[in-house]
Amino acid sequence: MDKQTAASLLDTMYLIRAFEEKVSELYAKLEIRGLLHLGIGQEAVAAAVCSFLDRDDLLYSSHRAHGHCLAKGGDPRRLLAELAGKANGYCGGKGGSMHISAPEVGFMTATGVVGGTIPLALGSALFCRERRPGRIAVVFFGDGAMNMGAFQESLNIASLWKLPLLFVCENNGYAEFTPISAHTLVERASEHAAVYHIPTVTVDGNDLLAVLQAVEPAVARARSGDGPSLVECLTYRMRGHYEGDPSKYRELSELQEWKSKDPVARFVAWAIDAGLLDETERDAIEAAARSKVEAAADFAREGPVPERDAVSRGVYA
Amino acid sequence: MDKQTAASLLDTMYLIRAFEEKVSELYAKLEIRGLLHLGIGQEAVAAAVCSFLDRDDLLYSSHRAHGHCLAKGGDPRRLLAELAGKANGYCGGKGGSMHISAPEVGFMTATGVVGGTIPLALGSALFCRERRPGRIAVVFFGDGAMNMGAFQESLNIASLWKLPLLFVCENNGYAEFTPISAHTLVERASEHAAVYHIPTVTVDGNDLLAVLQAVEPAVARARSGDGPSLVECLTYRMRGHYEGDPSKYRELSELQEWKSKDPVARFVAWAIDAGLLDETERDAIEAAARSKVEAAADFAREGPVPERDAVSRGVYA
Amino acid sequence: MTPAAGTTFLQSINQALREEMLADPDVYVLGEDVAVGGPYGATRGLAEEFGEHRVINTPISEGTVVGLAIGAALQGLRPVVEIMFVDFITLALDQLVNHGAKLRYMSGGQLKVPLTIRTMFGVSGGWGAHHSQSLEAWLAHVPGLKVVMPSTACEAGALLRAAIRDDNPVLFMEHRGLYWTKDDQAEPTTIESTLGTARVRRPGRDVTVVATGRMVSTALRAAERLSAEGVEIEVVDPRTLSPLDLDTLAASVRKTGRAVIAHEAVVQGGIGGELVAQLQLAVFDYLEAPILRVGAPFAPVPAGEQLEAAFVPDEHSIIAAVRSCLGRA
Amino acid sequence: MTPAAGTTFLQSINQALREEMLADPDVYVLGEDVAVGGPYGATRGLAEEFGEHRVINTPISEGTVVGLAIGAALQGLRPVVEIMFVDFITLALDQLVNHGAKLRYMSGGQLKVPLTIRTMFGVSGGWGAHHSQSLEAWLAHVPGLKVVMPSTACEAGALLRAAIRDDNPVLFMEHRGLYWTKDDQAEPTTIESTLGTARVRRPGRDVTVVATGRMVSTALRAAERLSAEGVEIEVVDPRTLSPLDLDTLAASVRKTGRAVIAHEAVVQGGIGGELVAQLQLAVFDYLEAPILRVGAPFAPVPAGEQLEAAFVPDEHSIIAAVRSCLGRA
Ligand SMILES: Cc1ncc(C[n+]2csc(CCOP(=O)(O)OP(=O)(O)O)c2C)c(N)n1
Ligand SMILES: Cc1ncc(C[n+]2csc(CCOP(=O)(O)OP(=O)(O)O)c2C)c(N)n1
Ligand SMILES: [Mg+2]
Ligand SMILES: [Mg+2]
Repeated sequence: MDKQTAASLLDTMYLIRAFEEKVSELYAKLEIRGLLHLGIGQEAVAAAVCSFLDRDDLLYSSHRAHGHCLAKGGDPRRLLAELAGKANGYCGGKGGSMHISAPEVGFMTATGVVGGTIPLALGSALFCRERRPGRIAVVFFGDGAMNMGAFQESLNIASLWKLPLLFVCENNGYAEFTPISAHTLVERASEHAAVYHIPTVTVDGNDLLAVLQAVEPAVARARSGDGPSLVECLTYRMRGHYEGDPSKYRELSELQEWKSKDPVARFVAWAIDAGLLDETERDAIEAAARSKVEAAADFAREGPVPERDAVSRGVYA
Repeated sequence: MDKQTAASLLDTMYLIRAFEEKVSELYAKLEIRGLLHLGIGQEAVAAAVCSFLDRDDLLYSSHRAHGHCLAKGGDPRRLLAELAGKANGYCGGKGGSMHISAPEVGFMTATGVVGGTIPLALGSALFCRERRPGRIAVVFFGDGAMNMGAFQESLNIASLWKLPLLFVCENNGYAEFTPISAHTLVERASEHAAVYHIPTVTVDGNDLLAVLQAVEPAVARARSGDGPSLVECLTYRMRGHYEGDPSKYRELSELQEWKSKDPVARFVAWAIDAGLLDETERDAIEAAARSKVEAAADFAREGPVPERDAVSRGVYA
Repeated sequence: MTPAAGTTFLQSINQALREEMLADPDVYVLGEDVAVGGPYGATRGLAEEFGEHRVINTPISEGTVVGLAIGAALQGLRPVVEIMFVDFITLALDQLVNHGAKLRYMSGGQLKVPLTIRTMFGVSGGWGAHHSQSLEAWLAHVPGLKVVMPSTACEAGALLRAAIRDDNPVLFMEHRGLYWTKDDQAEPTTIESTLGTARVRRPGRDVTVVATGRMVSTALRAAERLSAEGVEIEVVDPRTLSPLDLDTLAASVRKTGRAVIAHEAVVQGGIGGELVAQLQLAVFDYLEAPILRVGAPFAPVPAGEQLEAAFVPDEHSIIAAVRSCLGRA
Repeated sequence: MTPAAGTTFLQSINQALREEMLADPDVYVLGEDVAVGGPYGATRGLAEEFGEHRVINTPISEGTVVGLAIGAALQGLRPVVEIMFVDFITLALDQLVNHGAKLRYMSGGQLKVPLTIRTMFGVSGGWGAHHSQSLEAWLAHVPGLKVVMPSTACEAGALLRAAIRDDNPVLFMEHRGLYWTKDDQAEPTTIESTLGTARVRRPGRDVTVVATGRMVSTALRAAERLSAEGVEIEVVDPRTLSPLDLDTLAASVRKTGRAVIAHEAVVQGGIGGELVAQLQLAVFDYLEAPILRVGAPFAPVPAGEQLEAAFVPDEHSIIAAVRSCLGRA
């Protein structure tokens, strides 16, 4: 890895972290409402996966979508404005946190339905195969989606049709308030992929380098028309399931343990150690991220409220 | 195996064969209408599986249901009357071929929706676990149902909750007009079951003995509360997908090959060889089956037509 | 048991579940996170009291879980399944509609399906297009299902108990926006009298307003304001959308000669159309004006605060419709 | 191209698919067995002509296949998906309703979904409760979807071509009972004029009969008989149920003063209620009798021949309603 790459990856992670912290703050201040799922603690997955993607690769996300959108190149200003329901948000205030769409940077859509975007990603991958060889589709989903029939149906079709598609499972061990062990005996998405002859690997999702290493060949395989892969990233969400969730179902010790595996801090430590980064650079990157997010907050705050009659416009093309 | 068991198994197979041949004949004569899926060629699966079941074990079927119903002890007269839409049919003429229900013999329901009964069987198995330890539920489905999400979701829950359930896949290589290879790279239901740690085996479904051998431990396991199993039976339907289907998508040679593996003839040959049966006995069993079916045809023919206003009665309990 | 004054809608649901579980060992509760109380505590305490055998956390597999509950009901259990939001019932309609609703009829009366599905619906809090729909009209179109939509805390419990005791599959729809509301006074409601019967919530002579779910309280607010200007509306809550108590609705419109139907679902294709069709047939000669409908515009539910507010009909929408019905602009 | 006289409904569908595939390389056909022509030949010859890349057999995974088609449409392909029977759309409603129908709005206009879903519906041949439903009312309740239901061979082709060219998700419903019917004469139909416009199939002065799908020909048969006794009904076919051409319907009822709505779906919760609600509002002052509805009883579709015949409304049902509307018993 070169210095520039390291800086760019860190930039993405800090941007997501700073963005989510700001969202949490604005939610507490009632400047944003809605059902918000933060990905603090899971930044390495988004940053690593998207570092291999171009603008015209097509990305689908889950309900925990902010980080994916930013990593794909989404504008934090328009994203935050969308969360605030403003007319200058990506969706003009109609979508909100779970329904962000930024197709101009290849971020197709998030979803409020667990597993809901997996089939959609197949279709975009079919399009790539037919019309844009070399382009690929990517879909993020949580461990909770593993037990949705749509996931299995999608693995089957993706493998059968050799679609240029990357499945990324963010396995954070919980679906809402319930640990994965209460949902299935098959605690790894990669076990499912393997049945369908889909190349797959489970990695430490808080280790940016491990994710990079897993994703690189998977993306290459999809680009060269050899079919889908699945990368499963074991990670943890540091905040509640949604903002406001007191997380009583988790032990404090568990949280502490994962705090020590913070993906951002770990990468920083590694990069400094490897001579790719120094403290000053780190500080500068973090500061830049925070100031981007402040600008985004101003943009969102000052953004115009949608016109009332926009409510019934734009239903049909 | 003793003589009586052999006779009883053959009795079931002949009854199904004779019944289905009669259905085909009555359909051609326009005495029966509807969408009919015959299981000629697949009799060994129904006969073997049901030979381990008691009346109060709970059976669910697919769209290809006649044989399952008869093997479970269903009355051929009421079954045929149902196909003929008569008031003395099992469902008073409301159900028809794809919606037979004979709960008095533990045959819960068939379905017109591929895979549709798999989740239902889970619920009956849950009931058995909670209220009737030792009783089990069984569900038959085709290879086409393997790619329905409901199948995967059901495997997951059945294994997680250790339900007393037997999955029986009748893998006849085709879903309608399409060979299984066009639907999936995973051509064996047993591969799916294995992921969920469900004991499973794939056997020659036209070999009654092989099916018996596979089903026996699976039923025992379910009865003793150790959880579900899946038995996959490779078989072949000798007639079209539905009555009237000219089956242009299959080579004649393929049909010929499978004809030589006829499960009834094979069992007869084996049983005679093993000294469990002689030609006279065989003839008597077949003749008895045919005469039962003739009686059923008379019963159905003479059965009363439902009253017109029954159409809107019986929607609610 | 009538809930005490001060009981919230949510507590009333919780109590009803507990009482039915106490009364009948065949009542089982299934759903995502139900063993820890669900997202708002509707099932709180049940796992502790009745054990995780009867209060069962399920994986996120809505279709199969509903099918499983149907299968259990066929054998005589009385499952109460929670589908967290009615938006996700889209994943379970094969099981619910093709199997649950039809098995009694298809089997010629041999089977029955005593199943209750509890589900949240309706707009609140900016949750957007996947957590805010009102899909009752779909289910009211399905023979074999019943559809219940309570509007007060006391009735929520009574109706839920009636649903659980009913021998048919019942979709029980809880508006999230009502969860923390309380009734002004404890209303004695018997379980028996609720399912399939409408209730006149406020008598009036000028216009009948048939309102469902949270729109009942909206209509009552509209009634207060209208009363101040001398217009007395009669507010009727059908409570059960299928079967529908047409008699009570028709009696009201026969008296007033005018009607407005108010629901939160989008107007086009909503249950309001069915009500209009049945009412105009029943009371044609009494109608002095066309029956009006108040509901959401034909659009998905937007997330932003102002758009959401513009989407949901409020008392002004009802007042406007009542005035228009009376020929006053 | 207007199909030649003698073309069946099914052939017209097949030709329309072929023509659109010829005209636009982005049109793809997906579904179970479509590469071998589907169960009745609606897609016959297409795989041979356009290749299996564009005429794609899918596994039996309705939900995922519809989602996949939506994803492809988002990128600009124009998928035409076959869901063999509308009964199985129950498996795909999360994708179709929560995603396909909403993505344009939720994205604030950034996305569009030019998707067509072809599906069989309706009662015929004793296929029973899982292969005979009429679920159009559900889909007409969904903002973002269009719902089309052709009634003649020529129009089937024209409407399908219009649906494929439309930039929105369209549910295109084909009554199996019409597949082998032919039009009396070739009807020149332009593609452009069809979607969103109703058509007066037979002029009349006494009662307007709004009929959909196969009920249009049933209504025309009723018209012949009624005409013999001096009653002239006007038969209007909405063709598109969402959006609805209220103007044409209302103009007819303004003229006749009386209306009957006839569809094959069960009456309760059917699209008829929506039509009644819109019509009584639009033409209240012209109505001389309540608007009546003709449809199936509130029951699943029975399989047996006599029960099935009792279930489906026929010309006698329409004649009885027309007479009742005219005050003649
Ligand atoms: C189909 C569906 N069922 C239930 C829900 C409610 N719900 C929202 S998030 C969630 C858990 C998702 O867990 P996972 O997929 O692991 O994602 P995570 O929240 O851990 O990122 C559930 C059950 C939903 N949104 N969609
Ligand atoms: C959900 C659903 N999709 C499509 C169909 C149409 N269909 C009926 S049978 C069938 C093939 C079933 O194949 P399989 O499960 O292998 O059973 P088999 O007919 O071979 O016994 C299909 C696609 C259906 N009935 N249900
Ligand atoms: Mg998770
Ligand atoms: Mg098969």
